[in-house]
Amino acid sequence: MTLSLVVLLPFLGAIAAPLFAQAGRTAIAIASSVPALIALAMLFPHWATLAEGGVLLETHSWLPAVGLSLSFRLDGLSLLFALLILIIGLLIILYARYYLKPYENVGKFYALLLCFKGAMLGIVLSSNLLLMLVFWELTSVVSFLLISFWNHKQDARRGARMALAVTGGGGLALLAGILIIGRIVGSYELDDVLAAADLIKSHALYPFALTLVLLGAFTKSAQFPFHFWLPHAMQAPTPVSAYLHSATMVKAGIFLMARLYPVLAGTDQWFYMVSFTGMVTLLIGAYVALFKHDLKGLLAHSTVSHLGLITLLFGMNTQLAAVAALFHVINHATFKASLFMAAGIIDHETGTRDMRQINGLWRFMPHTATLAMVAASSMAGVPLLNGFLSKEMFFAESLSLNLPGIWAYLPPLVATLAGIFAVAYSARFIHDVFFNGKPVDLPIYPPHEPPRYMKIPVEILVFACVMVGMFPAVSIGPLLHAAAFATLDGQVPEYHLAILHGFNLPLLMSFLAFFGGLLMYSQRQRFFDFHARFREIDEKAVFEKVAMWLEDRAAAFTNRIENGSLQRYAMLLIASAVVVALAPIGDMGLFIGSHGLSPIDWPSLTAAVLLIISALGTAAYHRDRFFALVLLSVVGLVVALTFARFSAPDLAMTQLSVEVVTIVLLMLALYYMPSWTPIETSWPRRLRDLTIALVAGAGMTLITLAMLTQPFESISSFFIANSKPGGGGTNVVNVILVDFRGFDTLGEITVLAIAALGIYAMLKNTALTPPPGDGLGHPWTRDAHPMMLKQIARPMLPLALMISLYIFLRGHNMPGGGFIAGLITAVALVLQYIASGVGWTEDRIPFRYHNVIGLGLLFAVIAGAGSLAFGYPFLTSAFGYITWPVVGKFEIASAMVFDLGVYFTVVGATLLALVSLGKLSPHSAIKSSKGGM
Amino acid sequence: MNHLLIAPILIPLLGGIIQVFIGYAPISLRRTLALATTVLLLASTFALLVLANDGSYRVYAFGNWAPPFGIVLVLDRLAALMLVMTAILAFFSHLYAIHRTDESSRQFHALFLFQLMGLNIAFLTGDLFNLFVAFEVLLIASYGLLMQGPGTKRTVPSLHYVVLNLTGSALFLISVGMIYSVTGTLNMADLAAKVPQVSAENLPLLQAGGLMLLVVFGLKAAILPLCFWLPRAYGNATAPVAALFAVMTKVGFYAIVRVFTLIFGSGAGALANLGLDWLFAFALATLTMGVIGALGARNLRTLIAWQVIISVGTLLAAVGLGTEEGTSAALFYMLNTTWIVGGLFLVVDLIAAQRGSAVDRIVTAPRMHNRTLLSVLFLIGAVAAIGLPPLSGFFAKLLILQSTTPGAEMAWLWSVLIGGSFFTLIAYSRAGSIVFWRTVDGHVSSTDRLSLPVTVAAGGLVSMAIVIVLLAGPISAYVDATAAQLFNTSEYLNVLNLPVIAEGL
Amino acid sequence: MLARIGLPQPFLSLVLFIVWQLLSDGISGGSIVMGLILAWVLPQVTRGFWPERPAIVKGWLVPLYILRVLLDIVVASLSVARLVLSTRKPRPAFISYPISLEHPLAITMLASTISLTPGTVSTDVSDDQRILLIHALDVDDEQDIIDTIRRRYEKPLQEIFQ
Amino acid sequence: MELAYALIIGTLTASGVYLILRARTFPVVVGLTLLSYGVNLFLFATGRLVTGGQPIIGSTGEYADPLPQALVLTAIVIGFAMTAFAVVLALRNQADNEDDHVDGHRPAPEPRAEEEEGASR
Amino acid sequence: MNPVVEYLIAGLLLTGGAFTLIGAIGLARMPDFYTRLHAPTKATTVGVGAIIIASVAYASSQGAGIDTAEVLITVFLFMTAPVSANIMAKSAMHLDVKRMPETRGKPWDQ
Amino acid sequence: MITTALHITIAMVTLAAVLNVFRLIKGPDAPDRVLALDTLYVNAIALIILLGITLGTRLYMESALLIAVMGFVGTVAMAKYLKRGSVIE
Repeated sequence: MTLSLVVLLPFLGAIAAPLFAQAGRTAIAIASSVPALIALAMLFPHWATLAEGGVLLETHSWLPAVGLSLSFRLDGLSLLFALLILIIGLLIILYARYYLKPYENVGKFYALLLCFKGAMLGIVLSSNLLLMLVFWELTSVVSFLLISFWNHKQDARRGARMALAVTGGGGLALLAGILIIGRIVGSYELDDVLAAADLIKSHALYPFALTLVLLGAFTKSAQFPFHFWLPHAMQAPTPVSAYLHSATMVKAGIFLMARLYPVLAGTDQWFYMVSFTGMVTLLIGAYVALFKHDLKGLLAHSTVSHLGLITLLFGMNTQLAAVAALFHVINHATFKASLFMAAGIIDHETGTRDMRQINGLWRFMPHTATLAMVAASSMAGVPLLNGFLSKEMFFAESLSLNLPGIWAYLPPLVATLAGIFAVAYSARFIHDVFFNGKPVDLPIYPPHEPPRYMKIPVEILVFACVMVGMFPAVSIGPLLHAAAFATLDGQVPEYHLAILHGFNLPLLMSFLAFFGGLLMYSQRQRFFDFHARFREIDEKAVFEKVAMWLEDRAAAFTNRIENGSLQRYAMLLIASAVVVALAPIGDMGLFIGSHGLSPIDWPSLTAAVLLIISALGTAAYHRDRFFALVLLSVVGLVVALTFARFSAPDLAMTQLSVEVVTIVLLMLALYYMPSWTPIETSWPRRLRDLTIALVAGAGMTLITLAMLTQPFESISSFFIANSKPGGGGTNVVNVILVDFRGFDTLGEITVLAIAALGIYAMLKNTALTPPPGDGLGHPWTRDAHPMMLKQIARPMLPLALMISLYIFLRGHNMPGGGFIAGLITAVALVLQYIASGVGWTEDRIPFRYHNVIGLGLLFAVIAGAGSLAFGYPFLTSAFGYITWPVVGKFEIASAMVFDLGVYFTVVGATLLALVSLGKLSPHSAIKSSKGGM
Repeated sequence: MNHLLIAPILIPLLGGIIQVFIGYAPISLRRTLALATTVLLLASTFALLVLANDGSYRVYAFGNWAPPFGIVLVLDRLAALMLVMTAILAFFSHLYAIHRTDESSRQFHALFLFQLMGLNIAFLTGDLFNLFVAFEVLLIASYGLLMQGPGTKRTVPSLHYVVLNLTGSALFLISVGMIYSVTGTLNMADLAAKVPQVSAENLPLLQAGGLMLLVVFGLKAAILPLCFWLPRAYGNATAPVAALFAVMTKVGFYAIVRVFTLIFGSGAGALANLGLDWLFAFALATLTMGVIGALGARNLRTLIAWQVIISVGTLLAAVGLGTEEGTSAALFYMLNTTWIVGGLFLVVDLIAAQRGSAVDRIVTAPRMHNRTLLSVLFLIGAVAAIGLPPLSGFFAKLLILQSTTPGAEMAWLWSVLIGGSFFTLIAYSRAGSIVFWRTVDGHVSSTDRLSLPVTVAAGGLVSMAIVIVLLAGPISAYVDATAAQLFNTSEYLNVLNLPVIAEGL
Repeated sequence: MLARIGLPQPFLSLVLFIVWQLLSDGISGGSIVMGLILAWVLPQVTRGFWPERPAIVKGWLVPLYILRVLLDIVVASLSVARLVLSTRKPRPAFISYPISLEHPLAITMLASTISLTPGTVSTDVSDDQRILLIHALDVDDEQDIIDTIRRRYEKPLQEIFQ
Repeated sequence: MELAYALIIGTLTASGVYLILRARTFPVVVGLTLLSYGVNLFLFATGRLVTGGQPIIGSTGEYADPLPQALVLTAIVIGFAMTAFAVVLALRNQADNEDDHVDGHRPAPEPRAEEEEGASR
Repeated sequence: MNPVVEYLIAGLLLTGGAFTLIGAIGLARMPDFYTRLHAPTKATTVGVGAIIIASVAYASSQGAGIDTAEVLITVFLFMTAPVSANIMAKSAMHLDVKRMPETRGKPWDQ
Repeated sequence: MITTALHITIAMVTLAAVLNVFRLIKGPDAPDRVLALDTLYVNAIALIILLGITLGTRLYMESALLIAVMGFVGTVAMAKYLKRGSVIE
């Protein structure tokens, strides 16, 4: 439980902390310290085990499918980092208490800080690589929020975004790397991975895994060429920068390299990639740091440089170098955290961080100055301080690299050079800030010492620097050993922690660096002039520009492709269908199956020709819309005849009625539209469309031909056999519709109902001005309701109702049914609307069409649900024959009720749709109150 | 025969019918009844999930006609999963709609419920033609829903949507016709049994039919050359509708999974794994297009709309691997993306309401009232959508990445998926930081504060990202079992032999 | 009286009854019962749609009239056929026919008759329902046509409708 | 016979497709209708062409396949509902954009988003 | 079958067909809209009526009893044809379609 | 003999339909097209009836009836559109 609790505690704290925000900064700071204190207390008892190379493991299963488990591991390495995270975290909390202004969102700050701490602890304590990745990306996200804490500042937002893009993106690469490792090993558990080190290194995918993992590590640890995000993360409040740059965030990448050191290191690839990256980073960071006028900028670049140093050490592939690296991790954390805090104090007290303004602070804040100077000396590698020790080891290691020929001189050269720069910028930090004359235009003048407790964290850290520097073996020796033991898988080399190892080459290098650095600083103006010749690149702006460019290109590309043109989308759809079907159809060719062609009679041929002519005519004359409509009617009519010709009376009837209603509908719409379609597409476009159309048509022809001439067996014989005995009707089509596949019909009438409702809703608030006359310039006639039509419409209604009843009743046994009957009723009523107008007709219709639709659906459902009461499934039909005197024998079937539902739905939906359209007309002033809708 | 199977269809149908009748009743009554229907539906789908989790197939034969003659509903794990996913999404969307969207038209609730009915039929049906009918039900309702809301901006996108889908319906019918003309049956299980036995001369017809079916489903799912209708349609729909529509593309996805594992799956003889290669390639292209679109999005709604396309690409790429693991991963991802995208649509709507004339455009605007809450919701949604840990999107992507085997496919999938995540990360971070942080002084005059239902709705959906993580174990076990069930098609064929005819009481 | 027992339009009811018998497969007990029911129900249901109910007084004249019209229709068709098939050019004319009928249904019947009978189509009725515009296909003398119409059709209709 | 029938379907499809690709709503709707006629005929033909085989029990000796007929019936009705909706939507388009172009008015290029941050430089 | 009935049916059919054809010829041949209007209104209606009666006669001659429903179609046609003609003529007058120059009298302004 | 008469009749009606379509396409005015369509509807009734006689079935009777009703409404709607614009108002 211990380990998971250690990780969990900060998150719990993050939830709890904001609750104390009201109680003031002190309260919340205390509340925020609690998790870390508890965690430290919980880790302490395990020290003894760990010091001897023991490992504490804890595993909970989580997602075995992906190999992700909640497993944690505490060994020397993770302990080292955990302690850094916890202790420096505590100091940061205390420091932030004084740093933040009372009006700032303290609750959010501490919550995020604790989240971040938790995520970092998660990284170092995870024993499952995927779990580690989870925390890894979490730090990216939380750091994004922390860096942009002052989100009203543009630089903060940009810095945060850049950090997120780089570290988050690196995390994605790391994800891929880890997945490859997991695939090689078959597990993501650290123990398994460590055990499979040789397997991994010899695997074909090793270079990929290595590159991807290193991408993750380098982005996080701000290695060249990904280092640029780090200085801009300075936009965060100083406690955040101090934390991110010393003990956490950037150290995550280092930790990763240490953690996977036994697995990945030791190969040439590792050596070249890691050491050269480290080397370049070391130099660049050190070089740039010297020229930064911003206090935090200097520190940030020095961080980059030191991270490069650590990376270089890891890259050296020697065990001793790894130890040195770990040692430097500790040292860097302590002096860098204290330096950042000092810088924060200076910023806090003077209102600026520009070293051209801040001068001679020694007089105003000697205490802070002392602390900062000690820490800076440590950074420079001055003896008796911890920085000196690890740097010495670094120099020693740089000499021991076995590079061929002249290359052997490179590492020591680089190391020394970097040392010189380090001394130079450290000297600048000390001299510029605390001496070098008087302050220039300070926003806050005179500056004075910060609150007492704000200095305590700095004091503690500086004390640590000194202690480690003077008594390394006692103070840090065991911890370092434990960490090295864990990192190197138990193969800790002989090393000796002492203030001095005698007068040797490394010491000489140190001296060289020290005096070279001082010299460089004294001659700084020359370097500044030299540096000023190069235009300084603002990485943020570049990044922003690249991002913007990307977005613009993306937007332009999107707009080009997704241009809002239906013609293009439709073309793509149809072309896709044609293309996918083309290959099989092409294989088939003009295929005539075993049934062959049957002879054709002249009337059918004539009808076919008429249909083809009308269809082509519709397309050819589509510009004259009314003409196209008339031709469309012909097509519909001949299609209906075709159905009749080939034994489908039901279809013929349905097609006919639907066709007429459709035409009426189209004409209702056409009233408000131009009666003529202009030519808008260029002829190549039309040619293209024509080609697509012809290919589609040809394809359909071939398919149909092949299909029709092939023998065929279907399940239909069942329907024919069971229609009468099982469904109680002799019209098999109708029985299929209301019984065998009644559910389809239920869906179908639902569609109809929804369409009508949707049409009604859509037209509810539509205002359309009809044209004053037709397209030829004739004004509309004033005679809306011709007398003869009116007179003939009157008797038509009862007659049509009778016919529709007739067709309805016969439907189960003869062609007909609820749908056709419904359409006849609807059309008869539509005739009333046409003949006498909306107002007149609505006055005579005592119900709302909505309710008719609802009633229809309800009937259908009730008819279907009736069978449930008898334990039969939905839509099971029942029928029986009743004999009444006089009337004779007749059939009663539950399917009739269902069909009645169809009838009502059709009536309601058709009328609702048509009448909604008709009501758009300004002439249809509705006087009716009860009527219609 | 378990009558519970028709509950997800009958409940919204009856609820919808009631809404048709009470269109003029007080709005509170309509809201209460409508929401009650959705809640009831939710409950019933959970019951079905429990039922389906034993791994057997349950068949409901309409009209007491045995398959392949009658229409059957088939409940398996996949169907139950889709039902529950939809019901949860629908519940929150509906809750959100109660806030104000439903005032725009008296038909809103009816359309909404009918839409659910269509979706549920599509997920449950075991009949190819009935699938067509289900598609039409859900499409026509979606047309109606899409047009809800004031203003004229959604007319043209809706028109495009409608015309394309009508064309798609025609293609669907042609495909069904081709398949029927060769096999002589419509029942999916029967089709699966007959497809391998189709004679060589009939094969081209069947193949063309199958591939055209893929195009149809691809249109619904919004695969690359057929996806362009989506951003504008979704981007202009009212929020709860857009949120509900997050499931619309999943219908296409579902249909592809169902039809192309069962009927044209590995057991389909000469047509085994029909179209799978195409699917994978086009899915990756879709994903790329989605990322590009998201990167270039100028407003949040469009951004989320492209996110829909990204998820489609991701889903189908995983399915296109043609493996059990891939499908399982896709299902997991589907849960995540459906809810999250739905939630994001809602959140974005809340954001837009508080930014005055800037609405959801990614520009400087006055500070929002409820900035903290909204930004947290957006953050959660974005993190889950990008696929960053610790939220559900990460695990989903992890599963997908893991489901590949080394080779060209893996290289493609990994690089596109991971690269896509990176660029969406950029898009979201930029959008979020501008919308929330780059503010000008002064408040928007509107006092559009958050009401409880909308907050719960948006928050609820977005926080599914966390729920999924907490339940990751059970969920992944379930989707694994689902994929296993899917790939064991011979089991499904047993549907034909199950005793489904009731004897009555 | 008939209206009181639910037969607002007895003539319509009669027609409906007959039509139902025509539709049914032969006359049976069932068809008669159903026909009666429909003849009773439908006129009531659709009552509102026929507000200006005609007062048919001499209903027995209707079959006679129909017979005459049928006969004329055959003749009309023959004459049209001749004209269509001949090469002679027709001599068309628009003729205004002053109506003396009052009831719109009567006018409609007249107009319909005219359209179905030799060489004439009624193209319009004036707004005040006083003048009927007729298009005649092949005219020697307009007055002759007007007289024929008045004698053969309008008079009987006047008797039927009063 | 089959050839004529196949040509009918091909022609309907081709005409429908051509019209669907037009730039105005009205031809598009007409095209959809034509296409649906073609599709209905096609679906109908999946049961093969039978003369005098009405699927009414007792009316004839050999019956045509009733199932495609039922399917086509459903398809016709659904097609009708869809067409109706499309027509009305076209009308809405006309109302909202005072134009029946399928894309409303020619879409103007979307306003470029403000340059984040860079604008200040 | 009774040869008389047979002749009758054949005669009716042929008459019907002839009239239908004549109507169509008239429609195709006549010089202007108004004259074209005459042909279908009368000839075609009569032609179809004859065919329907033939059908009724044929069906009853097959011994299925008198099938009367078709008669309804004829009635329907006779009821509606004049009204169709009327309203089409009105629309033609409204559009002021071209007339034969020989036409006496003038259509009304709509 | 009836069969022969039937064939001749069918041929005549078919020819009539061809002529109708000819007029429909030729126009020249919209009313001509409507008139041709109306006539075509009536022709279709004849064809359906003849089909029924040929097949010896009465099952197409309703179809013919339906054409009569629907054709009328369609014609009326078209004619009304031509002169009035709004079919239902």
